[in-house]
Amino acid sequence: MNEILDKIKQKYNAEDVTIQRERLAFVTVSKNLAIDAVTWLRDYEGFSHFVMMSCVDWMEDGKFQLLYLLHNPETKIDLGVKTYIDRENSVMESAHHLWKQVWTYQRELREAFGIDFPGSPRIEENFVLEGWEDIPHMRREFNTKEYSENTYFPRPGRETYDPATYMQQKLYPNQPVTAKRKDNDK
Amino acid sequence: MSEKDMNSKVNEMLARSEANVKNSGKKFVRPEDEEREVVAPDGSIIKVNPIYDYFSGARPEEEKPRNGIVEKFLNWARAESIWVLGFGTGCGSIEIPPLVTPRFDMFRFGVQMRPTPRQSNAFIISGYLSVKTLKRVIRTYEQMPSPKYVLALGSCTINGGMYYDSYSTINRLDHYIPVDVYIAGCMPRPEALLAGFAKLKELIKAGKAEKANEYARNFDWYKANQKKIVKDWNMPDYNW
Amino acid sequence: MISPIHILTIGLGGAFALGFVPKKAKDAAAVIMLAAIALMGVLTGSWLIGLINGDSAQQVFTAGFKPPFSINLLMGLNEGALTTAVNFIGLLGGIYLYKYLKEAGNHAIMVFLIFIMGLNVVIMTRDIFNLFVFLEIVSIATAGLVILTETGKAVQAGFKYMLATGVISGVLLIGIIFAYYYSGTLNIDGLTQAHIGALRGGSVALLMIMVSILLELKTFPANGWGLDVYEGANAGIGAMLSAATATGMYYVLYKLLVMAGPEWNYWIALIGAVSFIGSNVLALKQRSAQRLLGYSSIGQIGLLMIILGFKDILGDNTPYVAFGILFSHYFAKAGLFWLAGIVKQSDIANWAVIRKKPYFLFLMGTFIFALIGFPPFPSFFAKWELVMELVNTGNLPWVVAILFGSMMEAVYLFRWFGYAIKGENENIEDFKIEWNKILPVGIVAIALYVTGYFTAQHTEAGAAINWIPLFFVAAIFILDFLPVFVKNTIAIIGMALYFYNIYPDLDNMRLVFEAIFMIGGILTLIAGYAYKGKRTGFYPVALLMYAGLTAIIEAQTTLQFFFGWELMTAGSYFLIIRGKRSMPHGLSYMLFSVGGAYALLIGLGMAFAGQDSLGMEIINTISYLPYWAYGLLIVGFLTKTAALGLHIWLPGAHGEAESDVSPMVSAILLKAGVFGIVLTLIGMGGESNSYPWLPYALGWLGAITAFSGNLMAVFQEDAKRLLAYSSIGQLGYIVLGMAMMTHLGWLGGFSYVVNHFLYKAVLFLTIGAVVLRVKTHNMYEMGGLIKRMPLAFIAVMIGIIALSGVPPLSGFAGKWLFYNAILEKGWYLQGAIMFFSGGIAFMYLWRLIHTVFLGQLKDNHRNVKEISIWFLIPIYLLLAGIMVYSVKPQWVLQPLGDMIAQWFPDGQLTWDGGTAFTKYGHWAGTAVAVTIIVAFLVVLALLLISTRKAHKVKQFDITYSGERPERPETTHVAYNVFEGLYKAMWIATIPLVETWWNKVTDFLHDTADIVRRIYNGNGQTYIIHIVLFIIVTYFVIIGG
Amino acid sequence: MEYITITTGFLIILAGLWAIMTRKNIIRIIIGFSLFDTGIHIVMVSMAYVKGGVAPILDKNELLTDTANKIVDPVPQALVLTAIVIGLGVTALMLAYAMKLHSEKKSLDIESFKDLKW
Amino acid sequence: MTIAKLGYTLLGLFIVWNWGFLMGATFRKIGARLAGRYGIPFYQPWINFFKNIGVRTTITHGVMYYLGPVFRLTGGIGLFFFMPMVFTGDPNGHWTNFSFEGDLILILYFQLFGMLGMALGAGEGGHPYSAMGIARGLAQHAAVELPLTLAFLSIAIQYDTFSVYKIVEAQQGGFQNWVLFTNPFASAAIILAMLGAMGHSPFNLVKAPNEILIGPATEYEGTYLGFMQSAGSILHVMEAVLFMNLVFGGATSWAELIVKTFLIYFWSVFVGMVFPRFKIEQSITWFFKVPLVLGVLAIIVFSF
Repeated sequence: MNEILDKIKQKYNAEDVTIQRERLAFVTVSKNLAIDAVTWLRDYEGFSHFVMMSCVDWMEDGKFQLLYLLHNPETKIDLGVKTYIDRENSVMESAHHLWKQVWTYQRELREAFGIDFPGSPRIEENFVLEGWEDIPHMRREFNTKEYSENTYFPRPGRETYDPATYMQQKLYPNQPVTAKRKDNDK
Repeated sequence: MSEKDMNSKVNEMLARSEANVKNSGKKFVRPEDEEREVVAPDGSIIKVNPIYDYFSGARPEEEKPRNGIVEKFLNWARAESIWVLGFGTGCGSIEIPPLVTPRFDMFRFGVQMRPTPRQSNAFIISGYLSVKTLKRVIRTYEQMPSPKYVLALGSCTINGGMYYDSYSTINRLDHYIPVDVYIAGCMPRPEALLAGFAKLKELIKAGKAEKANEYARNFDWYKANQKKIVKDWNMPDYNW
Repeated sequence: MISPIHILTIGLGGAFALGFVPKKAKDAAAVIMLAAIALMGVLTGSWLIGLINGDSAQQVFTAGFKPPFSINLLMGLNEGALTTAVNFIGLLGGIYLYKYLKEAGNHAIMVFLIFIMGLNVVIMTRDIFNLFVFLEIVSIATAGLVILTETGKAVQAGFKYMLATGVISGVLLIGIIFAYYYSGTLNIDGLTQAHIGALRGGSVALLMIMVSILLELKTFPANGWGLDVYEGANAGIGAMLSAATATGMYYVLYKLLVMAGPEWNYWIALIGAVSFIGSNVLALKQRSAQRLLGYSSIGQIGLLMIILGFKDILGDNTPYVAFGILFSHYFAKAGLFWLAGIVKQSDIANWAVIRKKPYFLFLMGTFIFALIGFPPFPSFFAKWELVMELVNTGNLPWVVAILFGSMMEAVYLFRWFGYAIKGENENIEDFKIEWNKILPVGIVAIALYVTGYFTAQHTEAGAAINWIPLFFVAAIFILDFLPVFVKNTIAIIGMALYFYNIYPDLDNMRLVFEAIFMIGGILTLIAGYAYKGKRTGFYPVALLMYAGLTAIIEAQTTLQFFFGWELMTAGSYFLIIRGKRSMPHGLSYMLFSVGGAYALLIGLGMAFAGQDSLGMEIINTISYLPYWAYGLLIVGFLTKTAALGLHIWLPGAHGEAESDVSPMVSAILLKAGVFGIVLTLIGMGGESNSYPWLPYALGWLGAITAFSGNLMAVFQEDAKRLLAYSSIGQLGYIVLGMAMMTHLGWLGGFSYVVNHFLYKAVLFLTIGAVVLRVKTHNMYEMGGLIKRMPLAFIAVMIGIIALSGVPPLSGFAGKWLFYNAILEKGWYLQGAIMFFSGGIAFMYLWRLIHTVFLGQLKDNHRNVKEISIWFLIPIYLLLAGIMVYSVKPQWVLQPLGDMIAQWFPDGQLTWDGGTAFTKYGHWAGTAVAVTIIVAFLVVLALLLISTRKAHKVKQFDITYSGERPERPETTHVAYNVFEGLYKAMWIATIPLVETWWNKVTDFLHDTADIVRRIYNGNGQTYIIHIVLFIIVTYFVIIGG
Repeated sequence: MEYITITTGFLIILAGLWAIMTRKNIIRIIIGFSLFDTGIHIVMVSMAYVKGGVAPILDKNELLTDTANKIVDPVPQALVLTAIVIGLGVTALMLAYAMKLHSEKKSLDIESFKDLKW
Repeated sequence: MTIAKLGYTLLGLFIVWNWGFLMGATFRKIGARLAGRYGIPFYQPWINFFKNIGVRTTITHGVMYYLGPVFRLTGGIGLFFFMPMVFTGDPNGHWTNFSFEGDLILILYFQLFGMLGMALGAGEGGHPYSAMGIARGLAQHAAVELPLTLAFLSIAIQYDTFSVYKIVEAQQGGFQNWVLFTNPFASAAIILAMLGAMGHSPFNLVKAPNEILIGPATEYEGTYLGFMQSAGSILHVMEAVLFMNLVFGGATSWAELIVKTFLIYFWSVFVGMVFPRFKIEQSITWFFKVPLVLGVLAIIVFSF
């Protein structure tokens, strides 16, 4: 475990090494080296299985964080290679040539976050949404409620309650509210 | 970062993203929906518009009921012979299969399942409906012969339910196709469904289940609603 | 009369005169040579005419001495004819080689003249030593010509030739001297009188003489040197060698065989047969045109040797037979060699270039058909006579050997011809035409037709042949430059008039077939109006086929029958091979046809055995091995009906043929085979025949054919192939019906004959017309065409209902009759197989109509038009026929029944009004039709009343699980539709028959490829061959 | 005596044939052919020999009676002349061929002239 | 043919139509009871029929599509016309219908009429499932036909006739005269092959409802469907009547006919309820095994 982390640190200047569990670790490499690192892990270090690829929107920092999660079937180690890309010019080198299933992940990311992966096959195609015209819906600036209200004829008179407080009020109307509303939406 | 800053930043980003989307060039069209050219055997070029060429697409017309007793008899027959096409996308559809079990046994009410919309006169729509599935619902609904009845099964179908604020699920089915019977609940039990059938029978026998004609009458309104949310409209305006 | 000795004078004089011609005056030299040859020709020609008119033969002695002290020449009828022929071909060859010799110089011209002169003398001489001298002159002249005019490979070949002929002539010389020693004479007549073969030691002398002459004839296998020369030398010289030298040598053999005595006949025939079969088999692997011709030449000489060997049996007919074959060979081979010189393509695959000048193709076809022995060429009549005589005298193995060799020859010649007709010719350099080269070729081609005509007139049966259709074909051929419209009209009028003229002369049975041939022909020709342009070559061959068909019907004699049969084969071959990808199928069609024709030929020969006349009635009374005879006849006819085992040509041939040709060859042509089978079965004596196993086997064959044909049809993706396989199946029904040899069976069979003609013509015409519109045969590329071609759809629908036997259409008549016949005859299992085939037939019929007309219309077919009106006219006329037959079956079945009653009086249908009764059941065709139509209309009316206005929708307005279909291609169920059936029945679709035939051909080709390696190109090896040949012959003939 | 010549003749024929069939050099083959020819000529002449006969020149009177037994047979002698002439012609032509073949392939080995085969 | 005969025939047709519906309902009822359900009311098929007739919108893909159900129903009605129904001893009796127009062979081949028209009509609908269903149906039909043909031939040999009426006549006078007992091989072949002809499970892949959406009829709706139901009910009865006439001694009265056809029908229903569905190649090979062997035996027994 440490061995591979050392190697990747040395080779790709990996920072921010997190050992999550005994067999799960994350490293962050720079955008330019990310695909190189993944390729190297696949070809030389036995991380032949591509588990998944995902994205986190760090809106405040103006970054997208991409994660390539790899698995080594020999040593049973999972290694997540993270990288940050610019949020405004969200283009990332495509990894479709490494695993075919990357195609699909990249299509998903393109649809959900608007990250472009030039050269990735069928990247243009719809993933789950058909004919989506608004900004990518997983970007955090996208307001789903507002969109829904504007688009889908909301039923008038709908009220929304926090289940915890609502149920407490309903069941124990005489007691002070103890349940804290979790304010999720900003 | 203060809330104000945050908001201004968000607005700024929003504007940029929208601009990005608009500037990013042409919208994606599925290859099979693109106009194409084929070469005829005699060498001439034929232009194919896959969205309209293959379909009749004529507007539906109102189908006048027959006169008096005949229509009554027919309505009775329709009520006693409800052929159901099920459409399930979420948890709702799992409530339909119990109806054929000995416990609920819908057959004794003259209700039975049919595999094709052409041969069904009742359409059970269950579960939340995303834009994507709504397209299929519309197409299937339009393909059913008149008179046809729609049973909306479950809260999600009727008003969006817990997905009321989702970017992809519709809120109110009856803005897109007419609904005869609403079976509320999350999820309604099979008994509720049976009750729904009973209600439908009542309506049919009373001659009030003429929603197919309503659809034809308000066709433009329905279509406008449908087209508002279905952006990649790849079927004709009316699916015969 | 000028003495024939002056041939020598002219030849030598001319040669001397050439010496004085200045070297630069090459034209003058060449003209002198031609003049000299022409003069010799005139001389011998005048002798020939004189001799034909009854002058007596003249023997010339030089210097007033008697043999052996003088050279003596004989000018008899044979000599006159042959020398004339040699001079004629020499003249033509001279013309052909005109520029070539001119460039080579005066010496070459001189040598050529001497060559021709030498051959003249070789033919005429009666002195054996003189013979040797002139043989040497001829071979030196040949070698001289080669060395004077050629370079490279040809010179090598020339040297080998010199070596070989040197050794051979040495052997000859030894033989001659021994012969002289033992007999004291050099004169052939003297030697004959001395019975040289019987003298002590004389037999060896004779052997050496005979063997060396055989070797000079390039007998297989000691003939490598000859082949090399044929391949290497200029085509003009090859032509001379093949035509002139071989003719001369052959006559030498003829002369010497008299001297050798009758005991040599057998050996000559045997060596001839070995040579014939051997070289034809070895030729199978040849790719080089000239070498191929060389092999063929040797083969032909082998055949001629067989004829010589049987001269005692053939008796007075020998010259007729020999000259027939010889002249065909002589003209055709010269013509082909010359063509090879013009085309200048060594690889036969490159001969496709000849198509750039279509008339050359005609010439090539003429020569090839003449070589194989097709009418109207002399070889046809000669081969007929030969086979008749040989079979008549019980020499069946020889006939088989001859026909096997001929078959092999047909294989490679037609393969070659196939390349010429259908090969890829895009990238091959075109060839130039020079007048002096094309002129001789044209002349020999015409000569072939003329000699053919006169050969036919020579015999009584041949003279009775009706040539009018052929002249009509020739006229159409001449008019081929006219546009389709004119030619089509002429053809239709011609056929109609002809039919009108002859139909009163025919009995009912023949009338049925003639009506199918002629009316069917006219109807399918109407479809020809749909074609634009000239359609070069279509009308002559189509009419040739019809000429053959009508000749079969009209035939009074077996010769006429066979004549018509072969004409039909040739015509249909050309028709079939017109299709786009039909080359391999055309070849296999031709080979099966030729094989079948040979079976027929033997059968007819056996029929003739012990009979006085050649009348058609002789097949009713075959006494010589009748089982075999009838069997062979049936096999011969089955090749045309494509019975299982002999069917592999049909699917491709019919499937790839042109749109209006497919119905001709399917609906019409196949009936010729049925006609033959009908004739044979009648000949066997009908119901009470004494050959029970033949019809029994035939019945099983028919049933299995029906089954496998239909099953294969189910799995076809190509619409026309599907129909073609269906034809195989349908013909299987007919064969089964006929084989039952009962009234009902025959009635069923005949009802199928009529029906199959009607519906298969409809189906093939319609599908063909559709193919013309959509430009593909693959059903999965069509679909939904009902929207574009409703009339075609109706035609196909009625066609398939009729075919499947669903009441009320006409097909049911056949089924019903068959059931009754089966029950009566007791062939239950065959019947069950047949009816199962019917169920299978239903599948492919549905597939046909569904995948073509129903389902999804393809994008690129959106604008296709309804099929051509010219196709619709015949189609709807035929449909009218089907409808009449369906509604009033008694109008067809009653006359047919009356006709069949003359052979099978028992078990007829009894008619009560419109109801037919058999022992077992009843069927009221009209009433059934009326009932069904009324019920249909009532139900339709009910539907119309109870339905509101039906909304017309388009092709993708289908329920698709909420989805929309994306493309018609992916929505049309058409490819591999019967997958389930295939999984269950794949075992029955293994192409065993095709595999078997492939194995046979592979075996022959591999054998050929291995054996031909004895010709390793080394001159010394060839000498060894020669020496071994001599030794083996010695041990076989003398020692054995 | 007569057997010696005829035997010699046949031996020469065989020698010639042997040369034709086994020697690889074309010139030798031609020489073999010449031998073969010569052998035949000798055989021919010897066949005509009549024991004790003289040349068939009828210059003496005694030869005029019973001529056939006193002179050797003149016919083969005439024949042999022709044969020699022809043999000469053939040999000459063969040599011409040899020249031409050599000029083309610069070789006289018969094995190298196998361009045409099968 | 008198008007009376036509009248009787049409009456018979009406009876058969109703009996077919009732049998259909019974089949459903049996299925329901087997599953422990109450099941449909017995009159459900009639309601369904009227409901279908009352459907307001109708589509048509073309003329052939429109004619498909007409062919189908004509096929059923024609089959009825050519089949002698009730044996009364008079070959031209009222219930022999129009069987004077043709014999067993006519009946056999006329079965294809409706099939063919239906196939063509459904084909024009352009639905891939229709084509698949038809392809399966044809393949299976061919396989069923082989043992059936053999058995029919065997019966024809036995009685030396193709006339259905005569075959029925020959079986009169007690059940021991039935073909079932006089020709057991043919009967066995027919009884097994009959399952395929009836088209119930395990041989109903042709119209597998959930896989290929009831196959050929997938595009048909409303009136068409009503007509096709009618045709189906008539054809079911007629198939049963055919086997009854050939194997089970025919019927001397309508009551006997109803009982016998019901039992015959019940046999196929019973098997259908018990056995799961075959794939098409399985069903073909099945028919090529036992029923075919029995059919061949039936032929062999009678050809010596």
